[in-house]
Amino acid sequence: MAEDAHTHDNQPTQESHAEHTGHPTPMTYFKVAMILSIITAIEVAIFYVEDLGHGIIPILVVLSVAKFALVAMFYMHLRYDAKLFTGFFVGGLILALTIGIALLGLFRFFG
Amino acid sequence: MNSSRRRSTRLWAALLPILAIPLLAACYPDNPQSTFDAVGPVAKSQLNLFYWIFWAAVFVFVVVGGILMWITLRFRRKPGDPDPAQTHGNTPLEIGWTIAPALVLVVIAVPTVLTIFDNLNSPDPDALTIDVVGHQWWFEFRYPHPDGNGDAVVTANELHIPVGEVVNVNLDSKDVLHSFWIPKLAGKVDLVPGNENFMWIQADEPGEYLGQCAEFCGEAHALMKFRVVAESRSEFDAWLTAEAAPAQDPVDPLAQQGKALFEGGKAQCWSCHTVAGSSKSRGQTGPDLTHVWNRGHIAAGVIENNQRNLRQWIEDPQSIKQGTIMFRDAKIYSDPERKLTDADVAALVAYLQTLK
Amino acid sequence: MTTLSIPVPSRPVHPTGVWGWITTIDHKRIGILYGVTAFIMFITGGLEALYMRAQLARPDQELVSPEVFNQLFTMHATTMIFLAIMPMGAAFFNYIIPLQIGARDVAFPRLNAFSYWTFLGGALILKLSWFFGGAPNAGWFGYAPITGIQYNPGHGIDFWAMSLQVLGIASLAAAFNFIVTIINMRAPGMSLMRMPLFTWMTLITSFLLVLAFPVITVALIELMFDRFFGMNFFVPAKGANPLLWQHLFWIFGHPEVYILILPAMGIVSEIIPTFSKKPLFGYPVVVLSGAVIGFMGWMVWSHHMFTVGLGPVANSVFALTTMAIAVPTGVKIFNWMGTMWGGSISFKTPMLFALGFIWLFIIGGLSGVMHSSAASDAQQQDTYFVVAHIHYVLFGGSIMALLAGTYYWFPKVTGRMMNETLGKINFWLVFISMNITFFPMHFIGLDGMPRRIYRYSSEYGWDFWNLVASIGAFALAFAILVFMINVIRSAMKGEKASADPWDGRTLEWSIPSPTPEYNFAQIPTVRGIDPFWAQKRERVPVAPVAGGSGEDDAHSIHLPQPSYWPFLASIGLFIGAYGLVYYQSIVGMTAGILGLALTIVSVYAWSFEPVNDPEEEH
Amino acid sequence: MAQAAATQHGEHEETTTGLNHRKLLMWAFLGSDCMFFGSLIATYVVYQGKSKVGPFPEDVFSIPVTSVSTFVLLMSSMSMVLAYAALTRGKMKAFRIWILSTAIMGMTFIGFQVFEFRDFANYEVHIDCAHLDVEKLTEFEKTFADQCADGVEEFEEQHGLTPRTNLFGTTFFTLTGFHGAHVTLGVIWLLSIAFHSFRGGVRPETNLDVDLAALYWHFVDVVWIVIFTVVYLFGVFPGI
Repeated sequence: MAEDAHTHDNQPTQESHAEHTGHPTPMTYFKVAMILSIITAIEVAIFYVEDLGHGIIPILVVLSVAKFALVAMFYMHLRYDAKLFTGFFVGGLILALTIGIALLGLFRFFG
Repeated sequence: MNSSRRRSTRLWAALLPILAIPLLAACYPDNPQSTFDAVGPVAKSQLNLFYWIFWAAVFVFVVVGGILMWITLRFRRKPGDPDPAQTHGNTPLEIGWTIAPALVLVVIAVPTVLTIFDNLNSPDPDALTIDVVGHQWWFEFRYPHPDGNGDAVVTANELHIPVGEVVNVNLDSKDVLHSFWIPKLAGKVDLVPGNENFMWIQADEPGEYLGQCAEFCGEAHALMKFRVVAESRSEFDAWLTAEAAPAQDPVDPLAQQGKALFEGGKAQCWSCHTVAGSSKSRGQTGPDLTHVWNRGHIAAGVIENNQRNLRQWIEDPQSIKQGTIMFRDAKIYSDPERKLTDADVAALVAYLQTLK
Repeated sequence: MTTLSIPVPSRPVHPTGVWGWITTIDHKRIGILYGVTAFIMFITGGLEALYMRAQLARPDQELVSPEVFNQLFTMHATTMIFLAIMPMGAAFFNYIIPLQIGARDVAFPRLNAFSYWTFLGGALILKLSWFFGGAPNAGWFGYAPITGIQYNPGHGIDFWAMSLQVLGIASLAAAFNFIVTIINMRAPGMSLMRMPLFTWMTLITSFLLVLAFPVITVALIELMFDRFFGMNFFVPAKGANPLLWQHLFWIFGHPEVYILILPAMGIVSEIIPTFSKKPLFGYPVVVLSGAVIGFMGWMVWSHHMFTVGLGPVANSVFALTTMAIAVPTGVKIFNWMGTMWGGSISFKTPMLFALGFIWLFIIGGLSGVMHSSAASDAQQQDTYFVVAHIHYVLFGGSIMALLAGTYYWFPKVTGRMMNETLGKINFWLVFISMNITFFPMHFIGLDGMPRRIYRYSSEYGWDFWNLVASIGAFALAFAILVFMINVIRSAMKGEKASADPWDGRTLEWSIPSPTPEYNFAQIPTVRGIDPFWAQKRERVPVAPVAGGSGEDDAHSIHLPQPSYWPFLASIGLFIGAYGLVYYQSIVGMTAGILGLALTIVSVYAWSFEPVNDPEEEH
Repeated sequence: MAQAAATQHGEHEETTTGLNHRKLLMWAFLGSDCMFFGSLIATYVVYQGKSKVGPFPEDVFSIPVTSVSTFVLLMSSMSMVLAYAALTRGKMKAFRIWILSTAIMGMTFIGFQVFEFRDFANYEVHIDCAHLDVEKLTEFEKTFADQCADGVEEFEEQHGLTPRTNLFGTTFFTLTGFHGAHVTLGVIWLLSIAFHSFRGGVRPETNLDVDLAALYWHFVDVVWIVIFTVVYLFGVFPGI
């Protein structure tokens, strides 16, 4: 492994691997961006519908989770990349979420 | 000391005599804060639960430790031993020793949960309810006025309760965290500023029970003590009536001089202490002194309440309780011009002795 | 090579002496630095403990003022947890993990050096507080609101918080490094389920670190913002709930105690098979139980808060989850016993310490189960009973295992054996005096003695057992002195060690003692658990693999080269954090800014520095 | 440290899992950062509605403004991913355009945040006594309504929201401030990559450097998705 060999021998293995598994095209990214914008618009619109009251909360949660998942799956390539990456990220995410909900419960319902 | 302990001791005595004796003999139920001498229902339920878990733990220790000891003796290497068989595991065995501890845990989990729910709700929500407020480093106790007029009867560091009755206790703190603990009556509950907590206590026998702050609360944490005096209902009622009365103006000239000093600009005791009946002494940061001479101890239960100790406490509180807020805040200790003379101290003590 | 032309001092080339240590990025040297530093910190924490035990030996003594006593117990706990046990674990991670997985270094050697120097900086920030501005005095748990500026106007808490932040950076960097190293740098054939147990426990510990430290980081940020900028996170008068601190602290703090004990369990899981000449009994179950312990560590944090008034439902839930942790812990103990069963047990010093670990950990575990019962714990919470429990698991557990590990791997590190006679004396002294010190604390706890009180009066009846505990503490100090003598004496003139003095089972015993700089002349291929044992007994050849340079000649192995930047980045963090404690003064603020600037510049330069300098000839 | 490592291909390119060391580290870091933001968000949520004095979220929030900045950040994620896609295909010019536009959108977002912070700090209660409709006032404004009794037509009072004002200010500024700090770091990172690319330092073969920056950037974006919903949209429902 010569020191100066790095310019050609390192990265692409993984990327070419990704290409084979149907790497998304810029068009995919653009479509995702459109969906994200539409969801955000819906969120803001729902926000101004006063009749929903607290019913707004589950709707907004679902919409935000959808946005979150779209960015993570497409822009962060989790859909195409190694499962281990998803494991690292989702592991932290689920733990943070669980603990957040547990804290909310402890403060609101038992506190 | 109580029947259930004797019962469980008899039960296990045949099985585990060797371990039981030294372990339990090392704890002294006679000690003033021993958890082994439970005198109230809460402490008793906690003690029974403790014994139950303790014997389960002793059982586990004897079994596991016995096997471990046997293994280490039996399988010692002897010269010329060949390599042992390279066994990698035994699934039924492993499943077995996963389930076994789980079963032991069920045995302690059920009474644990039952006791948690038993102890949390007061058996008598309408009974006497006392507010306990933690301060650095003393306890304030507030009783409902015997006349039912809404004013609280305020005292400090000496909690009187009627014997054999449920007493509900609301717990709050003025500054940092504290914890309210009378080992012989009940396990501790913390005093958390802004989060009112609740517990209930009951003393089954008359007497004086020692308590102590159990949550670290700063410099004088070690000396934040209090006493619970459990007395008959009539004694308690008489005590509460006396506490509810305002202080009498002193007649003795020295005490009158002391009162003037107490409420004057030099000593400024009034700015922190309340003496009910006095128009000036309405301070809230220090203990209420309306009936201070009736209390058995001063300085949050650290020293006996007598003339000599009172004198020392006023002259040099640091020598009794390092870190006390009175020493930090009162100008008589920091401003040389306002330092009290011996005569001043004598007058103040004389005044405090009239507050009964 | 690099397109950026910042004026970089020429990188260190084959530095020797002190510079060699400062610029080193060799995992073995970093491991030694961690170990030595942590042991020095252990001594300072021990002296703090001795001072407290002297004060408590008799009732109503006045050897120390209450204020100093509060600083002593705060510093003792913070030191032992963050500056002694955790970095001792890191010392073993650093030295042993690459050897056990058949690697030549860790994944990020310079990040590794950065971790060590940052740890040292954090340690100095904490320890120097004794001399500059007063040590922290609110306990290692620092419960709000006593840490607030209103109740604690001095700089002690600032030093404590800053130090923990810096130590957090060090721990996170190290944990990321070990996660990547263990996942990505295993020798060919070493699947996850063929990894040695110590490597497994290190991996789980690293995940716990990575997930737990951000929580304490946030809690400390909130505390510092309260103190520095007058924010309201923990100010009850503004509606804040002081329990938030306790929750955040223990969400971190409970995984943290597993961070302290899992490496210990890993060490014991290496030693017991070696000295029983048997493979670990039920390897997959032991791995799984470690993972379950790590996972369940997140579900029990409120058992530290049984008396704060969470209500019966929360208390019951946390009591049950806590009890459940006893199952995987018990499983580990049974599997160790299963390993010894039918074995050929040799009672060399490492094995004695490992057995001592099991005995003491059983006691600590059982008293832990007692605490899990929320109702009866109301009597034990914040008493000496808890002090006894944590010392049985942290001293009887972690420290015993770390001592075992030191005796076990010492020949690999130094090439010399530790003295066996002194070792046995050392073990019995530690074991006996440890029990004399900590067992009586169970009694005085149940007799109603609260923790963290600087004095007690005779009427409470705690005199006798306190005196016994104090005598035990001084005996324990003597036992540690014997250990030090043994280490120094053995390092200088101990018997020369062979490559495989214990008839070991894992890869680190397949290479010479002391470890050569490149670790493995040939990267081995692994065909099962205990690969070295298999190689020795079954004559399975360890096929050389085209790893690393692909050449068999050790002299042509290219190792990562020393660097100044990790050291400078850490120095910057140290100066910056120290300065920020005094942010209100011009000097402090300037130091803070300059320090952080030095860190940023160093990291930037570091990122443009190649691992191997092309100019360098080998 | 990022593009840095372009040169730092290290000796273990053949890793056990086939995954790159640095990318593995980045994902472990993002998992860890989830806990960081999780703790900050949890703090915000448990204190929601617990402030003793105003102003409260419904007084200061302007959903239309924040929606715009949210949109900008979402779009920056798109341009980031397009930059990366361009790089892997060797389209250097497109790459530079997209990465610069990402950085610019990031700066725009920060600009919005600075504007918002200043706006909150200068918040004034404005009561139009002449057309007073108590029902439409926020809880905080209602506490001023009785000042109309003196026959004043309208009045304004400065009640700026700062981190010291109340729990809302403390938790809001800390949470969004740390998010803003993450964005700022990301912008600096992207600009260094852009700068580096103009000097020929970024090539399709070293796209990992850009990949890592992109992962970080998208993460900052998803954190904002959560903050926008939990802090802003739920902000008007105290006591959730």
